[in-house]
Amino acid sequence: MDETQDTGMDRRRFLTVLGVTGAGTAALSGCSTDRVQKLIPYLVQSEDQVPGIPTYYASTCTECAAGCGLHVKTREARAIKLEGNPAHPVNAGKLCARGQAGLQSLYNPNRVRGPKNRQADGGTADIPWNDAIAEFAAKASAAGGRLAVISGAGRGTFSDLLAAWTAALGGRVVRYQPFDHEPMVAANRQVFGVAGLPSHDFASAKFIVSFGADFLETWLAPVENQRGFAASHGYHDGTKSRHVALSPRMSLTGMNADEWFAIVPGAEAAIALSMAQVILAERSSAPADAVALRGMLAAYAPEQIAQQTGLTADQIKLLAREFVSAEPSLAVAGGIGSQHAGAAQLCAAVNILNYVAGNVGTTVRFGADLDAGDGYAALAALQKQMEAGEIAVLVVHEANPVYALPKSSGFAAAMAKVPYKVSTALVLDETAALCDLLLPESHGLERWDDLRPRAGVQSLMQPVMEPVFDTLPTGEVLLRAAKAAGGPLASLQAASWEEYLKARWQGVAKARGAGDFPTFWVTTLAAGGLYDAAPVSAVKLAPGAQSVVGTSPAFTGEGEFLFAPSASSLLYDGRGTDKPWLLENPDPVTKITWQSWIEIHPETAAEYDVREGEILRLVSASGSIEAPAYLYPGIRRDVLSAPLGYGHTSFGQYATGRGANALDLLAAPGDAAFVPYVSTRVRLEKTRRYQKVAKTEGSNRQLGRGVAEAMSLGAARRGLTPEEAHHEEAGGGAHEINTARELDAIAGFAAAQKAATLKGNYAGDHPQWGMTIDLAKCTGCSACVTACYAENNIPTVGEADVLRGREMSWMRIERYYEGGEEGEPLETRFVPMLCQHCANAPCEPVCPVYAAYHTPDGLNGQVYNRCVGTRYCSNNCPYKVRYFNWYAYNKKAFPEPLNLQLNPDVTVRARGVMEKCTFCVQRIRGAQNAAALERRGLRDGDVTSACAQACPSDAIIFGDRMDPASRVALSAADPRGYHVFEETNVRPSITYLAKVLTGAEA
Amino acid sequence: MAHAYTPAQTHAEVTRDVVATLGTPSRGYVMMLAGAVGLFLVGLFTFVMLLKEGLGLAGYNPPVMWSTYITTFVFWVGIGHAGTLISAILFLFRSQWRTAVYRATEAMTVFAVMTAGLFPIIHIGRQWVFYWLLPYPNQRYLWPNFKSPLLWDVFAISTYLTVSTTFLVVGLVPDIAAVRDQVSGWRKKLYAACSLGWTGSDNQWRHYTRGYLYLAALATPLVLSVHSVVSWDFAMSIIPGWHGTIFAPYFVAGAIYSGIGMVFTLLIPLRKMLRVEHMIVDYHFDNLAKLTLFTGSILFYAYAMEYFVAWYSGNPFEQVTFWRRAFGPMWWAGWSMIICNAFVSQLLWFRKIRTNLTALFIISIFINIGMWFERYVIIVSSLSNDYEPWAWGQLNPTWADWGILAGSFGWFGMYFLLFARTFPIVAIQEIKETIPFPRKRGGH
Amino acid sequence: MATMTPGVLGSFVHVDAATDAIRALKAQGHTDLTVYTPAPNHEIEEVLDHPVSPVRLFTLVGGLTGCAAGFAMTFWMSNDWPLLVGGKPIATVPPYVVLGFELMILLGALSTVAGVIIMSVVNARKRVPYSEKFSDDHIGVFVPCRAEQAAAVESLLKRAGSVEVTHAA
Amino acid sequence: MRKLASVFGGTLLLALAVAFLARDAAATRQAAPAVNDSLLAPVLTVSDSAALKGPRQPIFFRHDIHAGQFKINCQYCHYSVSVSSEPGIPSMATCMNCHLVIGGTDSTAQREIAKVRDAYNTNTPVEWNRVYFLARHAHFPHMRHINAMGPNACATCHGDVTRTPQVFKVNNVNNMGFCINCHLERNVSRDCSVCHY
Repeated sequence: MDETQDTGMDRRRFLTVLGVTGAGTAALSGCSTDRVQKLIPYLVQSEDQVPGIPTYYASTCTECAAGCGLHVKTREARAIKLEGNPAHPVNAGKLCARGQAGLQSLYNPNRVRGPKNRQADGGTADIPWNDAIAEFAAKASAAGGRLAVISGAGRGTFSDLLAAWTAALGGRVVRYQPFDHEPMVAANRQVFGVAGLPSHDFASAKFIVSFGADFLETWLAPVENQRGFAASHGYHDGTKSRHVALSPRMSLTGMNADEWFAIVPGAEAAIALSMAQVILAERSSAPADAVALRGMLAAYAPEQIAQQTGLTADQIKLLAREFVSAEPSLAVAGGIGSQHAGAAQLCAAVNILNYVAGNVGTTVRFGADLDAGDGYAALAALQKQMEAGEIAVLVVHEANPVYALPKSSGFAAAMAKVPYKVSTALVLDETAALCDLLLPESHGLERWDDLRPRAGVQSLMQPVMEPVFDTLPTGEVLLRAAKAAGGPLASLQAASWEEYLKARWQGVAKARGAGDFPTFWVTTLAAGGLYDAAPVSAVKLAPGAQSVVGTSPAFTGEGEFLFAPSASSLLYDGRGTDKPWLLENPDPVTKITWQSWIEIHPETAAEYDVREGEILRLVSASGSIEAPAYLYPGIRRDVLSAPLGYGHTSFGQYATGRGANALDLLAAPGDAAFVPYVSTRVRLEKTRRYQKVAKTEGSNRQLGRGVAEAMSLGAARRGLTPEEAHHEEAGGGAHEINTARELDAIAGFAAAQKAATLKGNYAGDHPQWGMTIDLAKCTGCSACVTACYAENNIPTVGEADVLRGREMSWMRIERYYEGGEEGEPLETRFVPMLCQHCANAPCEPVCPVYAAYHTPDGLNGQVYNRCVGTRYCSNNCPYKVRYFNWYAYNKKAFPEPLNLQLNPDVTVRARGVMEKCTFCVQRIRGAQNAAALERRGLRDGDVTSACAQACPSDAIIFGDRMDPASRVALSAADPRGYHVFEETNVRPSITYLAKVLTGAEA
Repeated sequence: MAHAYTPAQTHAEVTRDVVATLGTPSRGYVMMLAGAVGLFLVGLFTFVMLLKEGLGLAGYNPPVMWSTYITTFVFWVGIGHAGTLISAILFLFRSQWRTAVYRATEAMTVFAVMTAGLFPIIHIGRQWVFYWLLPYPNQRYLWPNFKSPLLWDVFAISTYLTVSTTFLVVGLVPDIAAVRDQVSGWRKKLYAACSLGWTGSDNQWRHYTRGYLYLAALATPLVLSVHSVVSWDFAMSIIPGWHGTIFAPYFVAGAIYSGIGMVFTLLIPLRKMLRVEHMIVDYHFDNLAKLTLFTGSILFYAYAMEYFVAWYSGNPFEQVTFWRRAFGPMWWAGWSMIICNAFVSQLLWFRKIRTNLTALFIISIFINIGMWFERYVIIVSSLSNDYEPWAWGQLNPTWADWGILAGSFGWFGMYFLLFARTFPIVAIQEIKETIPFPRKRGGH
Repeated sequence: MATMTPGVLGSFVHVDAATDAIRALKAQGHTDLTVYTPAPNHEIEEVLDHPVSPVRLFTLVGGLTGCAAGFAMTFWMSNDWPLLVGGKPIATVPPYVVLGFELMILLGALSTVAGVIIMSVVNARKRVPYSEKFSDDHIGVFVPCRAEQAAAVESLLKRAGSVEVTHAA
Repeated sequence: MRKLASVFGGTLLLALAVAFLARDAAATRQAAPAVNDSLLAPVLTVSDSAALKGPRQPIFFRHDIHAGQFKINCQYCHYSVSVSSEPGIPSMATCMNCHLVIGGTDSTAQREIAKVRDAYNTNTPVEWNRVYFLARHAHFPHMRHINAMGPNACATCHGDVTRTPQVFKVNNVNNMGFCINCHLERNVSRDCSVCHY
């Protein structure tokens, strides 16, 4: 790659050889450690880079449209860990699994490494930036009015520049996001006459009803939703909110519901209107203008519509009464799981329901104006123009329509009609593969930018390191093209994209009356942006509210099953499929890795004699897909589902050809306002072929072993322990103690054992690290799993080794089912399982070389360079949380430049060595070193593990159990606390807090 | 005993017959040796691949972290125990019938334990630092963990290998001297060197007999303790199905049972090949079979006791483990273990079977298949359904597992056949001891 | 070559003949006899009446040293770098009994073998005549005596029934 | 008989004692830090560096002149040793702080300093050969040791640099016994997870 920076030296490449960095890259080498190494100093000492000490930069996550705030931890000028920015209103310090995996899009080995253009022979060739920009400027200005840009960028300075730039040339911009919530936007315009998306306050809602909206996975801002949901739905001071999910398939959000109703697909709107009708009929508290809807709603009385919805009339009435009596409540709709032809009407119905129950303004706040694209209709219109040949130059920026739209929509063919196509994609995806000029954009962590995800939030992005490859921010490309082309673009002059951004922010500073700009700029950058309170605007019913129709849509095609694709919470719309972390992180619902699947109800599978792993073919009018079957009790018997995001044809080595693309089954959206994902019926065919499913699930039933405990709300209110609650449920008789000897045994045994095992605590003056995990708050989203991978250099082992159960994730989320047979409602419990750091650890006495031993501060130490690899410790661990390096996974898992992400504080394990969760001992030692320099002891909160820091539900609390005032000590004293496998007397340091159940009666 | 057996040979005939076994190898012997070396090379290739690629080649499926390598390790240590039992414990009991078979079984012990000794190196993740298991002084001030059963294993196996080798060599010295005096040329020089200048003088016999007695006295507790220590590899854990107090006697009985099975498998063809049918006769096999019946019945009791204890203990983890061992995904291994070990051994109640050598040979094959499966079932089925239901998983072995197993048989067979050809497989001086010297005044 | 010990070597086929010869020789004061037998023989031992072999002391010393070494090694090494495992005390007797036992057996056996070798070598006479037949089926009796007594000894052996007598100069 | 038993027992104890003593000798004693006030560094030429121990560097940088004769404090160049686990390597600008002006007294010094200036002016930093390389499975927090043992404790492990013309490996930092000895003497924790994580 040629050098364009004037310093003549690529600072980051040489920084890594400062003799310091790359500490994590060279693995634990076997024999000699005295290889000749070079120490290459700076030319000029940089102020913000001290070798060995991390530097944190505030930035913004670009993995989805929510725009969460980031704190990027860098060591020796390379980003190694992403964490949430505590000051940011959207995610308040938390980050989902996709956000954590942003590093793997930054360091992805499949990234386009420099500008390329199409050669005569059809191949692509590298060209220098200057020529690329000259060619781009010439073509764009020549196209003039026949220029079109498809941009997925969020609202911000770049989008404004792009709009101005394109307008200057007379072209048009279509802002397009695959999951763009078009039905909600249309519904808000129809019912309230307000365009835009409201913000939802899950924290204060006491009763939440979701009509197929998977708000914990891909709906609007999942981290913000999950923070609120965990705060209200998690058991706190004697109460918890209730959540009812109504959808044909139980998504991860459905699993976190207290009740899930497998309703008839498409019947959600009718149920919402029927609930509104019951509320209007029985209560008078509705707003004045809502009363006018009584006429329209009369047709949706529960008795009339109940039979076509899968619910009984009483159930609808019960739901309605509880919805209106719980002040405030919240109904949400518009998720991918229920995006069928009638989705706009469904969202309108839910708007009416919220309005009638008085939630609009309390839990549903308009005025937040969340960022949304122009919707599919605009893209369809552009497609028509492309097919008509009216477009001369098409620029595709941060979007992949060829993959994200069903093949039957013919977008690829439309692109073929455009003579000249430009793409700024980071990775050569399906759309970029068809383009003639590639101007690879710098990743969000390598460029200046800002985003306005919602009203009141202006979130800044700053380059935390030198660009990994020869890429430029697209803003820079536009400005240079403007300078090169001149003419109408002459007005868009700026020294550089950074200056342009600063100029715009000077305007913002002036508007806020900030004094001198430099200090304002530095303080805003450090805070990550400007955060003002989101304005709340009152809304009234618009006349359109009267014309809402609740009839269920007609599904095209014949076939006995309805096909309902599900959006994966890890792969989103398929942009996550090129990241090994997200592919190996088991899907939160099915626990399958690296493969796509077809969900089928066990009884339907029995009826069709389908075993798990048998490859099924689904055939619809528009196409067919093949994938292994996965028996899933959380789906209707007449519905089949498959995940979106798989079946890429060109998206790098990890994603290409992996799994089947669910969109192939869908018909062309035609002139619909949005892509109706749930729209086609399919025929099920067996292919007689079999493929073992790469899932990390052993048995999904806990066989009454008390791994995932739960208790009723009543029991929790009375302060019972899980054991007492079980005891009460199982007949409640007092346990009659027969003999005095039994009394002594119970009393004597426990005391004697406790004295014997106190040795784990040495003199008791050291900290004793411990953790509590609140199963009432854990939603099973697996953000902690990816955070652990990022912090501890855990290698991804690939599909073949996951098939043999050899995945290396130190923390796994166990998903146990309860009930679900013979009509009983299916209940799901999540248990994050990691090393329990037992005081009486069974893995320690069996290790022949003291590789596993107990540290004075209560950790179960695992010394990698002392481990010989007999693996007895893993056999003897009742929790099975010790993982073995069967191969040299560190060599396969970190190809250049993924190895730049390795954390230099954590040893990269070699082959033949056992590894396990260490309670992030490098963070503990780092904090102890820092505290020792300041001559003070550790305070509660100085140290937190990577998983506790990332958990959006704040379910994991880490700290020193010996400190009575610490958060972990207080929450460990919670009566709901229990230890897993208490009877083995291994005395784990992790206390789980039992989940609290609220059945229908609460 | 029914009848005291005295071999119908004179001293000279004994010497002549045993020296004859050391002559030029027959075609059958060479073929068997080639087969053994071939199997060994398969094992060697597999081990080199494990060293190069990693243990992942084998079929390990976490949570099953131990599979066929540990099974084969316990299998070979078990086979080693019958030899020392017959040569040491029966020596203390002055039993007559041990004299003809004890040298072959003692050699089998040494080579079996040599084979087993390889596995603490083969099965660990970092094979090249196995010496960390030994308490050698090092600059890091680090010592091994003596509380770990694996370390007891290292000491037990190395002690057992040393003592049984010493016991074999001490027993061999007089015989080598006898052979030295019968052969000539380069073989005489070889045997002269090996016989350490043994002349059979009264002074030497005086110390030799006492020394041999004490070695037998020391080897007796050793043979019972080594397989107990090997069983504590499992019994010291908290895994349901492993931590049972019955494990020590259960494993020792199983060891002797499988050891004598291997004795039958080796001796029945060997005596035909080395033409010593008249020295190792039905009387010996009858008594060996009785011993097999005895230990087989102990196994029968042990299996029943394991299931009873699991049921009676009311511990849900144990009950599920044993239920799945009999009816779970590994039911085939569980039942083949019980049939081969418990039921096949009951056939030996009938004298006709005990003295029918082909029947004994077939039964011995079943014995060793059953015993290999017993360790496989104990190890793999208990690990695959442990405490944590989420982490349950099934093992399916790969070529690397079977490669090392074949290699171990090759390694053992190669040494045993070489030994049978170079050193007297039947103990000359012990048999002569049972034949009374001719008397001038007649009568015995 | 060093000189052979002077004396007479008789070879017997019958064990009672050999015992008669030995009894007679002892009666005449020849106590320093060397008797070769192909296998240990109870009657020969009785008539020679040698004291019990001291190998048992080697075994005792070896065994005790081994056991002491076993416990000393384990206790000292555990306390040299005390690491806590599984809430168990740093060094106690029960787990280390196994090692004490193993080293007791190991050193006991090795010292027994050393004892046999040492004792066989210590008072064995050098340069004593030997015949291949003594490891086959003959019993050999070697009587060290001066040249002049050789004839008397030879006649005594022949009378007792020796099948062959040779003289060592 | 008794004599033999005692001989036998004696040899056993002797073997144990030898093993015990051998271990202590393995940990070499540390060099005592000694800074002599009126220290004049010897005048050497580049070819002499071949004779000296330790790797030859692109520039024959003389610690004995800088640290010894001119008594420049270690932390002037190794700027982050008291705050971070990594000591830090001086940037070319740090060299130029003085060598912008100082050209060197004898011909060797002048030629070497010319290399420094040339490197700085052509923006190509000097690629020093690393002498001390700690294995990747161990973490050595420099700042804790400086914090505990004082700012000029460098000599403890790196030897008296003020008198070494060319840096060489005085102590093998990968010899764990060397670290453990020191921790034992100063009664500091030698828990494994303090250094190995």
